[in-house]
Amino acid sequence: MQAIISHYNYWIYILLMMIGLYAMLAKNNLIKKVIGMSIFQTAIIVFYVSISAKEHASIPIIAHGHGHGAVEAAIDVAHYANPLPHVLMLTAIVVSVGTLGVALAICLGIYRRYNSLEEDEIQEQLQ
Amino acid sequence: MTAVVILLTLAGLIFFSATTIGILRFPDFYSRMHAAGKGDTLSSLFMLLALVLYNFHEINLGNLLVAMKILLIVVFIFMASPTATHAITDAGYESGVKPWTKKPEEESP
Amino acid sequence: MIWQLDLSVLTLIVICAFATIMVKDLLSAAIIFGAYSFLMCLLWTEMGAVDVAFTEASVGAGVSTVLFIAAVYQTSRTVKPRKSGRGLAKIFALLATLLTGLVLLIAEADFPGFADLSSPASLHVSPYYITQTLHDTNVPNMVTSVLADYRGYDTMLETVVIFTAGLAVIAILRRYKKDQPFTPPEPYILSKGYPDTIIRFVARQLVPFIQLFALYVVAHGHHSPGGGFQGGVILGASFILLAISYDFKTVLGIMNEKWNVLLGNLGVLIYAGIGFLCLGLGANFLDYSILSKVLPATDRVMARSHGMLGIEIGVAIAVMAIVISIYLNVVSRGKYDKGL
Amino acid sequence: MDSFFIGTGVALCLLMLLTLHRAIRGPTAIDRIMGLNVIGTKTTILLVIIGTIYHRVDMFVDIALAYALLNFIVAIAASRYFQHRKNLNPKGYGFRYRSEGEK
Repeated sequence: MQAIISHYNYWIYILLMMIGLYAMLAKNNLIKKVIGMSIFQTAIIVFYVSISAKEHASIPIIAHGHGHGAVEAAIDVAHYANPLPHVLMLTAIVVSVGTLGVALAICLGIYRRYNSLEEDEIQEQLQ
Repeated sequence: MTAVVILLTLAGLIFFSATTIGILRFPDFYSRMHAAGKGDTLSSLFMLLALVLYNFHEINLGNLLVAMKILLIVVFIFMASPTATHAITDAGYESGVKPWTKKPEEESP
Repeated sequence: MIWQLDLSVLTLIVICAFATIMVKDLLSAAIIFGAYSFLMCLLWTEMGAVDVAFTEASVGAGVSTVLFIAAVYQTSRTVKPRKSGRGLAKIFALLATLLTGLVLLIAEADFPGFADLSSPASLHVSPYYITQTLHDTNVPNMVTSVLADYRGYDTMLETVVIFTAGLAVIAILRRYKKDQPFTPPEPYILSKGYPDTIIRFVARQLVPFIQLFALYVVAHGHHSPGGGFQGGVILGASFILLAISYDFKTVLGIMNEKWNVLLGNLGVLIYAGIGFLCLGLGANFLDYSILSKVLPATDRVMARSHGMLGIEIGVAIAVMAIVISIYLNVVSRGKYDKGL
Repeated sequence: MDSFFIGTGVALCLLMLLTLHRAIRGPTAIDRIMGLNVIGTKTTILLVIIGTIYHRVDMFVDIALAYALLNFIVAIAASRYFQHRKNLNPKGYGFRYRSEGEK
């Protein structure tokens, strides 16, 4: 029981990942596939960010750290969330905008050539 | 002070509930839009005022800055939300959504 | 983390994800995906990842949903059902998804619990970042200091990735016509088809505030959430707002294609140039503490802080140019004639 | 006072769920845009509330400000879409495929 309660965030991330994967595999429309890819990306980001969370921890910005020669008081590690996954995921989100742009550009190129976004119609025209 | 904060928050929640009921229950697009546009703006004003009062423990520069920023949020919501409402309603009108009447059968296109 | 809010937001997120996949109208799917992005931002704020939430806020509200709407505008909005005889593919996809989920579910039992203080991820390198960032760099926001200083190589190559994505969009979509005389915009004449004075007026009032706020976000990223990526995306979103509410040509008059690519280059070059400046002064690549030799009245600690500000400015310029370039290409299908 | 704000946040999430019903099921696409707009306003307020619960509201208020500034871009973009392509399809097709004869 304890295992279930303390792991619910992983369950949600697996669920989101399954939704995204199903959309990428089964959907016929290419833009739907792109949306599935975005959901897959956010599932991975949920996983990383939930790893970085700590019980009763604050945000990873040092309080009263303003100004030069700031307080050199001892900083409790348990007081601040883990900043490293935040950094990795922050850049991942901005890169996801880049990949979204490229994916949509490929969709528009396909539409210009085959006049359709449906997977099976494109395959019929290819044969 | 605490009582004022709680009162303002509850007022905001009540107006938000009214907005939600309006969005769910009104019969056509225009009346739903009216509920969303008006109730949302007013209740966000109440909620943000309550948060300004709660965060203003003592007068110093940091608290003043935070209060200024929250009031700026109010200003921008008051500018942006009616514009969005106008744009959406205009889109509905342009694409020919008909207003709801009591006898929908009498309408002919 | 606040577990009450956590549970409610997670429920909403799963509902939104299901609806996005199931809805048959592409424009509606894009809009529900916008709501999904709002809820994601809430989730990350509530888990304490403010910088991630800020990035998601600027990206989700300003750029990605608009990109989806632009793509739907340029293609078709309807989804056709799969031809008969292909139901097997659906069953296969469902099986593969369930299998993957099962494998992940089995592996998940070995993971540390949610918000566990002694999870392995927060034991090895992150305590150094948390305790030493003020001492080393005088920057209270650890995310900024890790992003721009401790892991500077990583961020530089991420910027290069974004720049490459912008170039790829141009390479895939752009179509040049031979005789395309560029007419400069006349912003105060209401052109046909855009009769909406109210939206123009409000956009004209709000765009300077948005850009000023973006500059504040870039400059104040050391002390509060924000930084180059977020500020760049917000700057790009302000130009997108201008392109939507005014004319496509207005934005082209301010930022044409040549300027976009040049600014994208310039941002990456600022980043790498600061690195090479450090190298030339006799330290390692991107070791900003050596910059105290050239910057007046700074010691080695403050030099690292100033070096971070320099590269944040480079990142912001590159991201802004690339976001504008991607939007302009997608919304006009590479022809640069008229937009949304 | 913290628990009061947590309660307020959960209540706002509940209202958001009801609004999400309109945003997901809503008969036409513009109903969905309206739902999105309302959800955006609630998100702005919830961000400030979460900051208050963390007692670090000066760090969270910037994100809410970004939402207040950028929230209406999507609505304007969608309204532009409908000015160019007037196929609103008032009957609406939410979770089923459009049949052949239907406009």
